[in-house]
Amino acid sequence: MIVSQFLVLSAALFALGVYGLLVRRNAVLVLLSIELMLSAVTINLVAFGAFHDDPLFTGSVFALFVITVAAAEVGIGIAIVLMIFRARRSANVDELDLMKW
Amino acid sequence: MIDYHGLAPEIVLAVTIAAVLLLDLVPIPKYWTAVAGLTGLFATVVPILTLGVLRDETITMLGGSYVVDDFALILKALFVATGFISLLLAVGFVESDRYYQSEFYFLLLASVLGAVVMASSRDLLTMFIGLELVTAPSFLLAGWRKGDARSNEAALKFFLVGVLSATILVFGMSLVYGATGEITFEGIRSVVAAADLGGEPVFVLGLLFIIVGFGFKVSAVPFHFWAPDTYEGAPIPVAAYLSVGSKAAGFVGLLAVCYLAFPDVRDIWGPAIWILAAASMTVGNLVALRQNDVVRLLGYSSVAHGGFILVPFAMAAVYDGAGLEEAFFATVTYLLIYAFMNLGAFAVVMAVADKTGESDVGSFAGLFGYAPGLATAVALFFFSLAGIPPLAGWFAKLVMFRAVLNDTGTWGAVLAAIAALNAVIAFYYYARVVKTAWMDPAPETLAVPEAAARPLAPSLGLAMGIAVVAVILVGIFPQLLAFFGDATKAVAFGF
Amino acid sequence: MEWFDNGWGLSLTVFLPLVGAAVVMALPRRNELAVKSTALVFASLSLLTSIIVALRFDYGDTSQFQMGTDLAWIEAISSRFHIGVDGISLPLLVLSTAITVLSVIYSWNHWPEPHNPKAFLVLMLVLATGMAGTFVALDLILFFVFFEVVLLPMYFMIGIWGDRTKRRLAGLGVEVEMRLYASIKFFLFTLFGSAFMLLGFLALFFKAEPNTFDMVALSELGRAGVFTGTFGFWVFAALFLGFAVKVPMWPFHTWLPDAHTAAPTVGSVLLAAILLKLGTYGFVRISLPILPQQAQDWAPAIAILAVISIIYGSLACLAQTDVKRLIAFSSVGHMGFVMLGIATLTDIGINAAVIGMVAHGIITGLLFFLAGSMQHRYHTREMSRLGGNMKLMPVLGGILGFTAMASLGLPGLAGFWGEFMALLGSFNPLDGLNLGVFRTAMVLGAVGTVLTAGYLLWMLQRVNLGEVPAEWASKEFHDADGFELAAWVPLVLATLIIGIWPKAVFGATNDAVVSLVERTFG
Amino acid sequence: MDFVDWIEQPQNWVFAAIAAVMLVAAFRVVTSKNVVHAVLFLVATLAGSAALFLLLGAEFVAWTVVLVYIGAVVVLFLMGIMITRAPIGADVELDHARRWPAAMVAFAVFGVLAGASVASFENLELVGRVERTGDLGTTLFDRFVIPFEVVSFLLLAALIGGIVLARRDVDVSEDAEVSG
Amino acid sequence: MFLAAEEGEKVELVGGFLAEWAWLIPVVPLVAAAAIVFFGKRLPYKGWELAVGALGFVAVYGTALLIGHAMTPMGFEDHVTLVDAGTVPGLGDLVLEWGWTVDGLSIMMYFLVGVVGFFVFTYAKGYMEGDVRFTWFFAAFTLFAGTMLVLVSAPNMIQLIVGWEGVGLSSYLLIGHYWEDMENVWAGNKAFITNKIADIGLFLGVIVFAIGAGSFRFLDVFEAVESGAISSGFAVAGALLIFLGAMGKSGQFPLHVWLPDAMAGPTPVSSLMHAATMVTAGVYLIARMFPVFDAPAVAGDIRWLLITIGVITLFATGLIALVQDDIKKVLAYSTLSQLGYMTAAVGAGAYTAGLFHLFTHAFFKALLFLAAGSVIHAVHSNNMSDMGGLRSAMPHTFRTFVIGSLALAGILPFAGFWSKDEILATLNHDGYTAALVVATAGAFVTAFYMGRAVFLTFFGEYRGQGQPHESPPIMTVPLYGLAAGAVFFGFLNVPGLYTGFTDWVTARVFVPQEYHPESIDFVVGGIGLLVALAGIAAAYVLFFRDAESQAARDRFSIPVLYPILENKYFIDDFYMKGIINPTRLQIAAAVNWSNDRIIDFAVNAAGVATRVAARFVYDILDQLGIDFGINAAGAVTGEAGGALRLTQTGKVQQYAAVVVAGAVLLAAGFIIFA
Repeated sequence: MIVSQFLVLSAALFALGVYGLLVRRNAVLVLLSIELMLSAVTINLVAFGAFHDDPLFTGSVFALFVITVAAAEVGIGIAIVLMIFRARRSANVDELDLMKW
Repeated sequence: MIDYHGLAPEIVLAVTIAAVLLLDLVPIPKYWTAVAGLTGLFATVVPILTLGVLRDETITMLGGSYVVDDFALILKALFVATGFISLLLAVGFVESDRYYQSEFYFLLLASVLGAVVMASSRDLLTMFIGLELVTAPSFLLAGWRKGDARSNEAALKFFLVGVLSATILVFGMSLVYGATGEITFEGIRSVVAAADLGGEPVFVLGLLFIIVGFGFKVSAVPFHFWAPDTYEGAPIPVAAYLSVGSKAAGFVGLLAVCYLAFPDVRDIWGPAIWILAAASMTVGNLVALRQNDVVRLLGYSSVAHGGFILVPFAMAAVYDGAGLEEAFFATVTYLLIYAFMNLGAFAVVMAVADKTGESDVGSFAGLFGYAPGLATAVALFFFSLAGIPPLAGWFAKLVMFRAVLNDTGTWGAVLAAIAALNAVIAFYYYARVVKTAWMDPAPETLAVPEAAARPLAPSLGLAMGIAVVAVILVGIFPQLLAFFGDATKAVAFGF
Repeated sequence: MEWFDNGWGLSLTVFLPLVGAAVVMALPRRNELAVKSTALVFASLSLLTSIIVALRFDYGDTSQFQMGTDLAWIEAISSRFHIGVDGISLPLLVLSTAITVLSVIYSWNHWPEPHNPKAFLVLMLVLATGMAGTFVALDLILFFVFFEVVLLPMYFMIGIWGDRTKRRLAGLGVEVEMRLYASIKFFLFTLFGSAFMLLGFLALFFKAEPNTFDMVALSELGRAGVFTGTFGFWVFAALFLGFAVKVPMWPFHTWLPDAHTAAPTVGSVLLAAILLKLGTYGFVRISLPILPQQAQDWAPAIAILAVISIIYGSLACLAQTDVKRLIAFSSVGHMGFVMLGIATLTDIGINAAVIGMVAHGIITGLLFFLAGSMQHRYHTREMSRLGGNMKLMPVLGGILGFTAMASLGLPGLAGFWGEFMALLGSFNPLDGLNLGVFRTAMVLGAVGTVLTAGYLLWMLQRVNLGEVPAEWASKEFHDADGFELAAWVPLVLATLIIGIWPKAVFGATNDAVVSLVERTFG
Repeated sequence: MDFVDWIEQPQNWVFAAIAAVMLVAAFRVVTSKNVVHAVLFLVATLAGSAALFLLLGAEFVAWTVVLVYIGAVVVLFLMGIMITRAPIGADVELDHARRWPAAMVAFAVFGVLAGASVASFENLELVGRVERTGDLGTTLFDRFVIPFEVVSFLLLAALIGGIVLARRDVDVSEDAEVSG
Repeated sequence: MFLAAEEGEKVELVGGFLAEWAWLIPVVPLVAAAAIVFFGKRLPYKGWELAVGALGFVAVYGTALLIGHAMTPMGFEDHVTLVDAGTVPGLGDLVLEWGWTVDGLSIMMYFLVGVVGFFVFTYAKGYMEGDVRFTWFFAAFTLFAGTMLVLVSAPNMIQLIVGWEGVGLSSYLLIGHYWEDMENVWAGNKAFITNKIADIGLFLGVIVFAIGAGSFRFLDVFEAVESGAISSGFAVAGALLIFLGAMGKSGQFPLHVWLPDAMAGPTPVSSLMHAATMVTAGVYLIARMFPVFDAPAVAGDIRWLLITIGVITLFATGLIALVQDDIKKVLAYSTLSQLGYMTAAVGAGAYTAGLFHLFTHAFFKALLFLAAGSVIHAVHSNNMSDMGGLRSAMPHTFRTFVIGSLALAGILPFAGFWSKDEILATLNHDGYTAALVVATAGAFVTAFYMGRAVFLTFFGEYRGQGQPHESPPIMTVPLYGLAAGAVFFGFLNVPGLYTGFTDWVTARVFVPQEYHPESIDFVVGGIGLLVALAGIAAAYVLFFRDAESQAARDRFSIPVLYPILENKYFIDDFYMKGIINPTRLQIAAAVNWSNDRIIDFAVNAAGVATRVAARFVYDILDQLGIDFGINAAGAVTGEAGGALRLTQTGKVQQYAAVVVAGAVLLAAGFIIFA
């Protein structure tokens, strides 16, 4: 195995996440895309951890933290989406443009 | 391995947070939770002071991941002070309606804790987690006015862009880790120096992604879009905190990473920051000219100030030694001064909004007539933001110019000229607010006697008072703050 | 009195008004008498200390900075609280404190609308600190701070109490109230200049070895030729921008007519009498000694601009219909003479500049007082509606006539020396400067004196003389009252005294200027 | 090492298979017309990543992904979808019309990231090893104890704040006035 | 016989008690003027007593000085620093100081100003009786005399300038005394501005000499010119510039235009202005600086100019006097004409002759004006067409006016004959034949217009309103006083007989090198006298014999010349329409326009442009740019139809797009360049 194969995969996931982030209208789907990007990060981290044969397992630890943070973010995100849905009966992010001027 | 004296500020703050949550369970008026929070923040200053006075040398923990030095302490103090004033601002807001109270204070304090942690972080992971702790509660705080569509929208925009930036940041961190095999700044720095990674694409990519990630936090153009929308929609105290505390946290991260981890590749990040600085100043100021909502105006103004704060970094590529120290000093000093004047500005906006029920520029009209003290405060803070002596802002601008002119080359001069022009442009929109407050007649729709009679919330008054004293005192004796900025130079020492 | 000479005297002069401002702020707004007398007391104390400074000043050694101190201020950027006066700054310092006192006296019963003496006086006192401070500062940063401090009060004075007429302006699609337009224009212009001036200061700081903001030390380095070449050019350009806007020199002058016209009376007086001097003083105190080589390179250009200012200002005066605007434009011309004197880089020229500054301060200040009082009575400044003022108000009219004569440079009155000696200096500028340019400037400047006489006589003709227009014939006018006279008579006397005995100013300035020129360009 | 060498290694077959699944699943996550399908495709992607972690020897991380992501986060997503009544089933309105610009941005991102990675790491070999969970735990609570504690605050904040925001409280939601 | 040294030598002359206290001469009137302003109204005679007292003092002091000087020549031509006004650094002794000069020239002027002034002031009491600003008039009038004395007493050029401009100021005040009428104000302005224009020359000339000599003192300047310290070129330039100044004050062509208009002031003002103060200042200045004008290095280059200007002035203005109806204007133009004589004289190097004419002219011109004032006082009109036949009604005035006229016309033995003769003789002697011819012709013109004035005023029938009557004694007595001077002062300098005047005025530290006639030039004098008589005769023929139809007769002569003269050669029109009005109206307006419309436009436009830029950045870049970019991209990819819709899509994803794109672009850029 070489490092690059993981990196290219992660790059692809990240890029797909970007795509989803940009095209999805539903807020939940946007969140999904972000999760994709974060999973790309974890792949990176674990792969690098293995590559460096780090005695502190930094890569893995970092990945764990990223996963945790991602979970927290999802929680927050869903809460915000719910709140918006209550007010607007819609969870489409592109309808949010009250503030622009 | 763990130095509890060194960790004392964080511990006190953590205890405070717990206390706030627990107090919520006790059947007493909710504002006691705020009092507890304020007391806790105040108490946090004690260990910071003792650390500042008693500590002989830099405390290093966890293999260099966590460090207590002058830089860390001063910024911790700044964060605590920012938190204190923001909390004071928030009391009035939270009390004004049936908002969740203790939760609000809890989140605010948690965010402050994140910033305090960031100040000491010396590795990528701790920095990332600290940053997340700063940011995540503020996503929630931005949406605190649940019934208000603008607040909701602010929260969602802030959240989405924030998470995206965090992702980019952590992706960059992963790449840097991959390229160096280290996450402590010390380690990264030695690897970078030894292996000459300046030409390694992955490393450069990681470095720039990290800068972009922090660029979002400091709302540097073009990563600034969220800021005005969020400030406008979020409750004003939250906007105040975001524009100061959260932004300062971003700068701390940027400073620490750039100076401690990547000093040897400053020819890469220096120019990048040059671009960000120039763009932020120009766009922020130009756009602010067009704003009618004062909070939004302050949002763009904070973008522009972010640019000004970045200016000293921009010349890092060509500096070494003294020049970098100057830049570091300038940035920290600017941050400290900016914190007070911007919080003050938000405080007066709140006060005016309390009186008139609105926050657009026009609502300031006639203020001089019915609330001359408040009008004076408006003038003090907005002109301080504009950098007019003898208000504190001038010194911030001065050290900024000073840092960038340390090198007499063309790029420095060009950036300085851009900054100078921007300082002039900025004056226009600040002056517009002051002009409205002082020179325009009160709008006919405003019931002047009632507005005049409406009292100022004591907490708001206290916050404003602190800021007024700071702005004037520091304006006349800048050494008061410059001393702190000076002390931080040591961080940049040695290259 | 040891303590007094060690900086306390000057510090008191500078900061007493600020203390006064704080005290006034603490007083209740309704108690106008307390407010007014407190302000007057502090302004007078400041004047008193400045007079004591002048009395204790050692006139045998005017080229040295005296009565000063050098204390730590902002160590972090090695800026120090370094103050002191020499023969050049002393007259200007006394002028500024005196004008402040007179302004307070004049204001006693002449409050511009909206009526708010407290705020007005607070601003005036803050302004006084800024003005006096600029003249004593010997540290570039300190200078900059004081230089800027004057902006805020003046901005508010113009903006709050200024002219409320609406006007459609070239380039702006909308009608704006003059006070708002003028105040922001004034501020932006000055800020624009001073932003670059600050960059210049910083560049000097870093070029100096060791790094310093100290004017004295920088002057020595400047003499030693440290600041030369392209660096010097750009620094001089930056400083030039800062000072030329303030002076103001053509073509940076357009803020002036608007600001002076729109400002309330006292604001115009302070603007004309003191604020403009900050720019010229900056040239003499900072640009010339620190950048001697660039000063010589730029001198012909400055002379040309100065002459353009003279001619242009005078011609513009001839086209005015508004008394205040006419006086305002006259400042452009008069300050042109001051700049011409400075541009010669000779001791004659610079002496002329200093006495020109003092004289212009006194005379134009007085003119604005008078214009303000007339507006107070007629509620118009349109000259076409005025006339026969001499008949309605002989005292006021008489003083106006006197002052106009002083302003047109009548020999024997204060205004003469600055003009004449500026011309004298430009006949023989510093060795190496282009004689043709300066002698042409001299001739054109002399032509300017004719135009000056022209517009002032024309102003007198339309305002003071002729039959009383029907509009006013049936109205009762009260001639100058006690407060007005108390404010004006000292200025009239000063005009006469300096006119007859210019040594009152030269006695202080001469040695200082000679040594400046000798050390810098000798 | 050329492609032939690479493909001869058995792990790489596994990798290729997992990667293919992941890419397809990830693509479907961002393109699926059905919201629920999108979430399920995310599950597939994440499962793939867990498998990759196993391949890399990071057992603990792998199981964490399974537990946290697939167990908790996905449920959260599904709940969110239910509550917000996101249109389940085919829905053309789910995406913006500006797919192509977004795709271009995504391609650029991919190009830069992948290009940089390949340029830097070319074909450096990975050392396969197994991370013992015990060792991992030790460093986690020793070296990384501060971030660990901090992250607990983060989770607490997300929890409390999330509840506050997501809660339905009639009184407050009526209040739409602009107050400062 | 009093000369202490030969001509051209420098002499050490001493002062004495009188000279040492002579600073009182300028100071007393100035103090009196100030006192009149502040206390005049409370005094029994409303300040007049102070004024006339001050002038009386000057007259007495001047006479005493003159007598003393006649006995022992005084040469106090030195700085006695009264008030050290400060130094002008860098040029050696370039000191600003006030002092006074007591030498022949200045003593003559003190005497002149004092005596003539005393008579005029006395007269003015009667003339101004009942004027609204009686006190103010005397304040300004005293200031007028005082500033003239400052000028005369000046030992340095700065003090000279002070006095010079002071005279200008006082004349402005006095000419515009009746400022309710705009005509008068204009006249005052005109006088001031014209003089100010000339002052450019004076200022610059002073600058040239002061810089050259390193001193403002006349003596140092003379020294420097003599020693060549001031190069010949500079000296010539300086002299020309000074002469330009003198031309203004002394009303030399073409700067003479202000003087006739200055008649707008009360008659006593005209009288004093034309006799002793103001207009004589120019001639006095040239005389004071005679050592410069006459220096070998200078004289050759500028004499022709002075003579030419003088001659043109004397003839051209004399011709205008022919056609004036206003009696004061006749006298005003005659003054110009006589000033031309003086200028030509000093220009030709006839220092004494020029001054002598100044001296005698002062008496008879003052007399003429006062007498004319007396007439005007009686008939309430300035116009001779409203007069006539006043001989019997105003006998004193008639007698004295005729004396003055004869003196002015240069009829033997009145003063004017002797002084004019000296000028003609000098021109003749020095070979300025053309000038001599014109000057002689000028004598004819002079006699002609004075004859005309006398005949039209005092002979024939009265054509005015009301019943004219003689003026009160306070006005007529001064007339006789001045008439005495007009009769007798010619004998102060009769070549070959008694040349006291020459001795007085040449008693200076720098003794002027000049020619003055040893004896009467009978040929020139005779011709001059004949020509003058012819002029009177012509006037008699034209205006006396048929006085009734003179109005028609006024249009007697040459059709082309008459309108030209009546319009004063169109010079005034040219100044007004060609210079003043364009400057005042078009040019000033253009400058103002450029200020408001160009510079201010630029300034405002810069402001607006900033805001437009802001709008652009905000609306386009900040708010729409992303959409725009995406729309453009959309259009490119064939989705133009959706483009409009796109602008309404959610902003937050645009933000995200920018974040990502920014990050990637930044990264890519640096990777490529790093």
